[in-house]
Amino acid sequence: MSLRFRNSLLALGLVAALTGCDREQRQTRGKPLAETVPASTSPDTVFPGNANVPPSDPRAAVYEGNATAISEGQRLYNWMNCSGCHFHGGGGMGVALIDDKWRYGGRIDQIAATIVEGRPNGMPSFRGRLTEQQVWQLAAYVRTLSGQARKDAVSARADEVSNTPPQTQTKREPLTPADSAEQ
Amino acid sequence: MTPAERAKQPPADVARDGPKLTGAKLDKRLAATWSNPPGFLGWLSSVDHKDIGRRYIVTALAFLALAGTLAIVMRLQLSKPDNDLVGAARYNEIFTMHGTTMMFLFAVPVMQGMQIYLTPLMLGTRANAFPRLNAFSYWTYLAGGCLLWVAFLLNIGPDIGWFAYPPLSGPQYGVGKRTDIWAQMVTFTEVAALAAAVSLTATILKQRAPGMSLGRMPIFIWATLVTSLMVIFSMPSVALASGMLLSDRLVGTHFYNPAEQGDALLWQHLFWFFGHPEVYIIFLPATGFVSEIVATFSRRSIVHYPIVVMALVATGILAFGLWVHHMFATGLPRIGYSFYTAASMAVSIPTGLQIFCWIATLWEGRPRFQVPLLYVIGFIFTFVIGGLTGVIIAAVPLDLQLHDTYFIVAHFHYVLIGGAVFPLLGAITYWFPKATGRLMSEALGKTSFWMIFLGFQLAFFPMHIAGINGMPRRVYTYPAGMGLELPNLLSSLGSAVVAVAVLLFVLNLVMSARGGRAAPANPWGGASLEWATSSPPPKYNFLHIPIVNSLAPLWDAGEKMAVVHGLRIDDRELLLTTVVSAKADVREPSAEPSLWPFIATIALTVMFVCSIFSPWALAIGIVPVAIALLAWFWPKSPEPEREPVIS
Amino acid sequence: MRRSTVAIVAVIAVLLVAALLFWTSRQNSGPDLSTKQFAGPSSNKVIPARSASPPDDGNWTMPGKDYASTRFSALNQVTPANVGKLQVAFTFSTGTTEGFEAPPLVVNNTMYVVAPWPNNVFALDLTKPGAPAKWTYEPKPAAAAKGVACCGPVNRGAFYSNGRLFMNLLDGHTVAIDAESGKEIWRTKLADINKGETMTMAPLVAEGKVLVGNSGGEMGVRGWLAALDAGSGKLAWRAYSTGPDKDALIGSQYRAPYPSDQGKDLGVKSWGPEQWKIGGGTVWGWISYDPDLKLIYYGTGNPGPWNAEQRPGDNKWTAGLFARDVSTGQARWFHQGAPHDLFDHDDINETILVDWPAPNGQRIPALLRPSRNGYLYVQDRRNGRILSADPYGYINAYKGVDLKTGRVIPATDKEPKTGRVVRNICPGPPGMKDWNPSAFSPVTGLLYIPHINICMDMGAKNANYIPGTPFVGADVKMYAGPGGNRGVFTAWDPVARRKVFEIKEDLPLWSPALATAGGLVFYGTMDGWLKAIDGRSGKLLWQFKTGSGIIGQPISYRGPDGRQYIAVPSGVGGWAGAIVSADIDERDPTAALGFANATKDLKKRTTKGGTVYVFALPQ
Amino acid sequence: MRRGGAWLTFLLTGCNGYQNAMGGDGAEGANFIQLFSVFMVVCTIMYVIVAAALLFALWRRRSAALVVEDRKHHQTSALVRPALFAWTALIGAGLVALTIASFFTDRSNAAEGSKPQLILTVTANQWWWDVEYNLPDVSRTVRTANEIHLPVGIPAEVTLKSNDVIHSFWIPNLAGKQDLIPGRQTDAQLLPRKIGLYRGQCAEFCGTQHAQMALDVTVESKEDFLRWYAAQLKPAVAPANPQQHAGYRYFTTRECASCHNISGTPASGQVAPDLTHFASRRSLAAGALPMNRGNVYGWVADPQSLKPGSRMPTVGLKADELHSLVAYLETLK
Repeated sequence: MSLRFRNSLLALGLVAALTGCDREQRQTRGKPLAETVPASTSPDTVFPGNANVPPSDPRAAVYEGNATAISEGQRLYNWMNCSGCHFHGGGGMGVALIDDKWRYGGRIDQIAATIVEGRPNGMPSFRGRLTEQQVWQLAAYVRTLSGQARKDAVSARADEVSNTPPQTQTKREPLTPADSAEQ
Repeated sequence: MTPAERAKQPPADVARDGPKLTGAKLDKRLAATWSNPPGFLGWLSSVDHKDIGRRYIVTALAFLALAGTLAIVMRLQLSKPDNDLVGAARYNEIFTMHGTTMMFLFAVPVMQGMQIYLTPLMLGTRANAFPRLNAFSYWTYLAGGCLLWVAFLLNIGPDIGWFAYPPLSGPQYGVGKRTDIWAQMVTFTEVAALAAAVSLTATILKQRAPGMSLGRMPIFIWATLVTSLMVIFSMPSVALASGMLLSDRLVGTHFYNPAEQGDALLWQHLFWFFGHPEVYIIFLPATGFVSEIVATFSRRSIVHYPIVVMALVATGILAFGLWVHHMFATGLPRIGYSFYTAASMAVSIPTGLQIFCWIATLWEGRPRFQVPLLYVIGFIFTFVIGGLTGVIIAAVPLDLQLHDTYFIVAHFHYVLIGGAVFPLLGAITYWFPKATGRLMSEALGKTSFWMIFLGFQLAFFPMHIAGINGMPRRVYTYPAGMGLELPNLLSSLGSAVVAVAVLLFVLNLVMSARGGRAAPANPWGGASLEWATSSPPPKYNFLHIPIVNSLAPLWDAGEKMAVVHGLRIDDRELLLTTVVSAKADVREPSAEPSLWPFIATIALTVMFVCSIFSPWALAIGIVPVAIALLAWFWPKSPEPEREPVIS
Repeated sequence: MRRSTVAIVAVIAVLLVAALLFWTSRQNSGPDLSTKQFAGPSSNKVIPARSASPPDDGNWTMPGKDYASTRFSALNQVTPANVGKLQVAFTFSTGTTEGFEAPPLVVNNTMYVVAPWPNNVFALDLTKPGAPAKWTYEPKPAAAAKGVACCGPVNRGAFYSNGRLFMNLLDGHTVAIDAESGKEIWRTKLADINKGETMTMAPLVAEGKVLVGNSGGEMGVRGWLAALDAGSGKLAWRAYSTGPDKDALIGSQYRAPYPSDQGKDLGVKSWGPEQWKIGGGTVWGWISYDPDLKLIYYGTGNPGPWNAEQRPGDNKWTAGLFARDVSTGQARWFHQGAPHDLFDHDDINETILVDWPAPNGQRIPALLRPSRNGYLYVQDRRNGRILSADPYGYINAYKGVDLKTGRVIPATDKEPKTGRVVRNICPGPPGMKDWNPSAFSPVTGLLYIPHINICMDMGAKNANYIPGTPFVGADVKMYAGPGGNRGVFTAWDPVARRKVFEIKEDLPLWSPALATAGGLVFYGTMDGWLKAIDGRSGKLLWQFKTGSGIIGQPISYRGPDGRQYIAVPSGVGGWAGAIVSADIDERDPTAALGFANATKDLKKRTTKGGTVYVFALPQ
Repeated sequence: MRRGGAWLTFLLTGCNGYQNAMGGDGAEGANFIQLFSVFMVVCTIMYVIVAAALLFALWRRRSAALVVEDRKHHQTSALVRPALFAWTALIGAGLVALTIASFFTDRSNAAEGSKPQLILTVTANQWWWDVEYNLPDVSRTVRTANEIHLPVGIPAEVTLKSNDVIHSFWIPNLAGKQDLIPGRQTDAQLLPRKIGLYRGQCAEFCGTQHAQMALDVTVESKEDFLRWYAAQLKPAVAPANPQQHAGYRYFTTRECASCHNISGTPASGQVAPDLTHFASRRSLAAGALPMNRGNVYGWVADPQSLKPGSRMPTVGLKADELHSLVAYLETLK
């Protein structure tokens, strides 16, 4: 085993270790970020003028693909009656969340913004009804419904009547409109 | 004529041992045949039961040290009320790791390690059956243990308790991959334990020295046979359960989902159908140690050998009828509980008989207080308390109060430390000279014994009271003012004493292994066959296969033991005997060292670990496993070169 | 010109002349057909309540056709013999693609089309070719209301009375529009979408009162029926479906036929503390009116949440049928179809007022009530007593109706439990029949019930209450019941208490039925076929594939040219069609309250639409 | 035997705690003490016999030399066989006696619950207890959380359910434990014999905050119980001053109402403890903290530092919101 090979193995192990820690990091109080300011990412992807694209929210990285956040989001999805309109992602009163259509953007910060602000065709605003952390947790969970989150951080099913194919097996739907994947 | 020769005239053109080929000349030839290939790869490919047994024991002791460290952390956390040394989540991981490591990675493997090391020596054979399977067993166990601990160190260790009840361990509440790692670790250890058990069972039934009929088998071998059979019958249950749990978690099946007509209690039934026998899988080998040590240090055979054997067998059978007493609080039908109460109480009869026989043996013999016997005495004093509290919690009305409290914690530590670890420490001291050729320090040994014994009582007796005072298990903290401060403080102090004592024991091990007094072949004057060969035993165990005529061959036959001639020396060959009366039956080649078991384990590990993340890993990962197995089982090249017979 | 062509033209000409003569003779034969012509008083046939079903004037002024809710047109030009020749006269697109449930109304040569959200109304001038719009009314209801409409932003129609159109807007307003000009006369806000209330039902106007109720039984709202003054839009009275007697307008006139509906403040006492405040019982279905007794009959919706373990008790006055005095709103009687409803078996279905032939030759004022729980109740409409209750489809959730207590007997093994799934409950939450009403034809004496054959797996779970969000607490998966067909069209003989024929439809039947004096019955299917069948045999005589699935009421009217027209709205949606209209992903079987599982194939069989098709025989 | 039991109790516990299996303040708890005492006596006797025999055996022929007694190592003295029989008979008799004692105690425990006069439903959640008193008149149902009140001497039956994972319902002073299993319904019988304040705790590991999932139990006279019940039936009191009113407004329109219920207000959340009479309870956060102003402040302001992992989020209240919210919560007697 050459030294370089061993070093790269070590590095790989270290990366694995870090991702492991990161993925299942438990945050009970949320990061001391500016949590009092509601997420307000614009769903727009056209920025006229000098194309001053706003920077992406730093909180996104904290919640995206985090197993604990997703699990809490899964609970809140039922508790906050998201499942009453969107069901297990198929939709009903609300739009489907397991498909590849995102009217207001499918990034975690866009979803968080949708939850906080509400949307004109019936999505109620949960501003003041949920804490910032809960909103992000919900958004992290909603991402899993269309297979956007890491498979090793999601839960295959909840202890309820069987519904969608397990999220551990959900294929990742492309984010459309395609530009919402960028930024 | 020896029985072997009577059984079958050997072909005359192969090199064999015999009266004329003996001593150093034979030793050289046999050593060449039975030794490992050189180098690191040779080390990896070893199929020698002594290597594997030693690796098992050392690894298991390492896990004991790790899990013991966690125990100290827990005791520190609980030493005072409302402590905040470790948080709730971390504490849950710690006690899960402690229980899981102790049960799956220490207790069962260390017993199997002792069995793997000792069985062929006590039977008078050169290797165990299926030596490559044995090697595979160890590597698989090691892989499972590493998986669990690497995960813990990466902060993705399990946090669901060692019995992992769903739905807490299910896909919804068992967050992330923590539970999957736990469940897959169970699969690893199940595979390892089953492989070892199969090998041990076959060794015992077919490879005993000629003349060692079932009625002349050392008690420890009986205990090994019973526990191996128990492993074979109980482990599939938990492998099935954990497989179903993994499938619930990975592909969303509904085995444990009550909302889809699954049942959370299904897990408990399956788990305890394994879990309760597992306690005896740990405990029965320990009684085997005790019987051997008692006989040697009383300098007489065990009193009422048949009764001890029957007790072992009876315990092994009864152990499968008790599992519901772990589930008295689940609201199953009350009348059914009475059956399990009766069965749980009945299991104390065979144990009581064993204790009687040990005391009677001491009574009838001339006990000599050396460290192994001290551990046996400590064992009886401690274990009987655990057994009696076991009778208490077998009663439904009492169990409903005491279940899942610190009373239970006290009970099973009395049973498992008092009943299994004390004999194990005695057994390590007892067989240490055989394995290393050096004696352990008696003074250090006695000091550590007394510290462990007294420290243990201090650590665990107050837990009974904590439990009655209303302290549930698995709590990371408790409020002040409930009468829990003193018991917990005492327990924490006691655990510190035990920790120091265990360090002393390990120090003794290390120092003695380096510079202990050299040990003769039979330092304690034991009667069983392992003391007939040198200390440490040669690679091939015995120069000639001994012939056994009594229960205590070394005492009865002394120096003049009859031996078998005629086994090949240029190739690994064993003498198989008949199952009941151990008449020489056939010669059987024994497998050469091979890297393939190790490679098969690597392939299996890749498959198992990947299957935590994707079900496809099972379909794809099975291919390398199959290739490794094919290579492993590939028939040997034709007969090696013939050479003239020396006879 | 070849000889054969000449012959064909001649035959057609002769036929046309004959038809014209026949038609003019009908035109001149005095007053139109009334029910009297179909059955005399001494017959043992069931006939529509006379005062509630006046002679047909060729208009269609209210969704139920008449106060008796017969959905029967006495026009008889189209007959089994000639229905095969029906062809499209004109079509009209509303420009919306939500579920199109509202029947067009035809009054005095104007057709009024009410679209689903945004609830635009179009007045079409039938006297001109192609029926151009006279006016368009745009009420502009709040878009947010769509988010609290459980089963699509539908509207079940307007009501024409006295030169005005009355209708509800999804966002909780009732409006009156001038039928001539399309000007809004008044607009009254009754419901609050922030509490989850919407309004989808068609009003009923009687005695100068506009009767409207709220929707939102899945949102934890408190149901009510309100009466507005038709002239001013002022609230005259409001009768809640839960709560104390004074809220429910239960007073001295109240005489319940069965003991379990008798008692003080049952709307409070049959609930856990405060649960009645969010207990459902919305009024979103159909109202019938008896001008003789001056009573209205309407059903209340399901109690909330669906998870029945969260609301112990009988949950009065949900899932039952009220008879009320139209002018004061005072309750006369109440009968609960599903006490402590377990399966969302609202009782909002139509009631058809009939005169029932009693054995002694007398006629009992009765009502036919094809209930959601699968039983067809025949009740004395004076006091609510049940004359008979028969299942009109496969039921295993109930064991029958106890005629002594009036209560349906639940099957204990089908009772949903929190955290467990109960399989194969029939009928499912939409019941044996949902809102889409049946038609009663005095010609055949049969009741034509378009209904469904859907069972379900149900897993109850704890529902959380957040105002304006769903309050359901159940995971449901629906699927076809025994036989595999999801829809059934049943012709029921109410006197013989038996099925005369049934037509198995593959897709759930979500369109109301229309019966005509020609002996025909019309209904639509969710894949877009408008079907005409022989009212006696059920034989399919004619069908036409419209642009989208049909879930709306077909009507029949007489055009300005004197011909009989058939009009049907085509536009899939509603609960059953949400999978198409709301773009539901069929991979989630629980989507749309579990209906998605039962209509997985619908996306392949139809698309969204919003068109009125009008048919007539060739001129 | 009773006196022996009491003595053992004292020996083991020293004092009579409010969460103690030796409390014996309920019928089943008293049965436990009795049966436990029987078992302790029998077990102590057995232990003394074993220990004495072992010590004597060791002392009798101790030796330091390492000599196998030639040809004698298989022989056994004549005394051993009868002793074996006697020992087996003793164990057998002891076990039969204990089994029978256990069986009859179990019967007696079962018989106590046969005629309950009070029916409660306790639903376990991570990590709190939802308590509901079920009367035939459903409109008089009382819902509370993390506390139960029981009238002394009146048998109560507790229906046990779980909303998430397996928990165990254990009030040691009154009775043994019973698991709460999702998808199943179990029950426990309580017959309190002594007026007093007790504590119950979850006894099956149920996740992060298993340790802080307790239940305050008040056993009181029938009159006190009825008084308490009547008070619980009332909706919450209306806010009296502007500060309380501000708290009320915050509670009913913001995050709190998404989960919590306060009867008589628009807050009707169903997934967290019912707070209608919050301030009348002895503790908060499922027994994690005693009820006092400081703890209410701490809990409302930052629950995650007091009970990490709890489902109660740290909302990030501003100071005036916190003051008014606590002021309002304190009125909920």
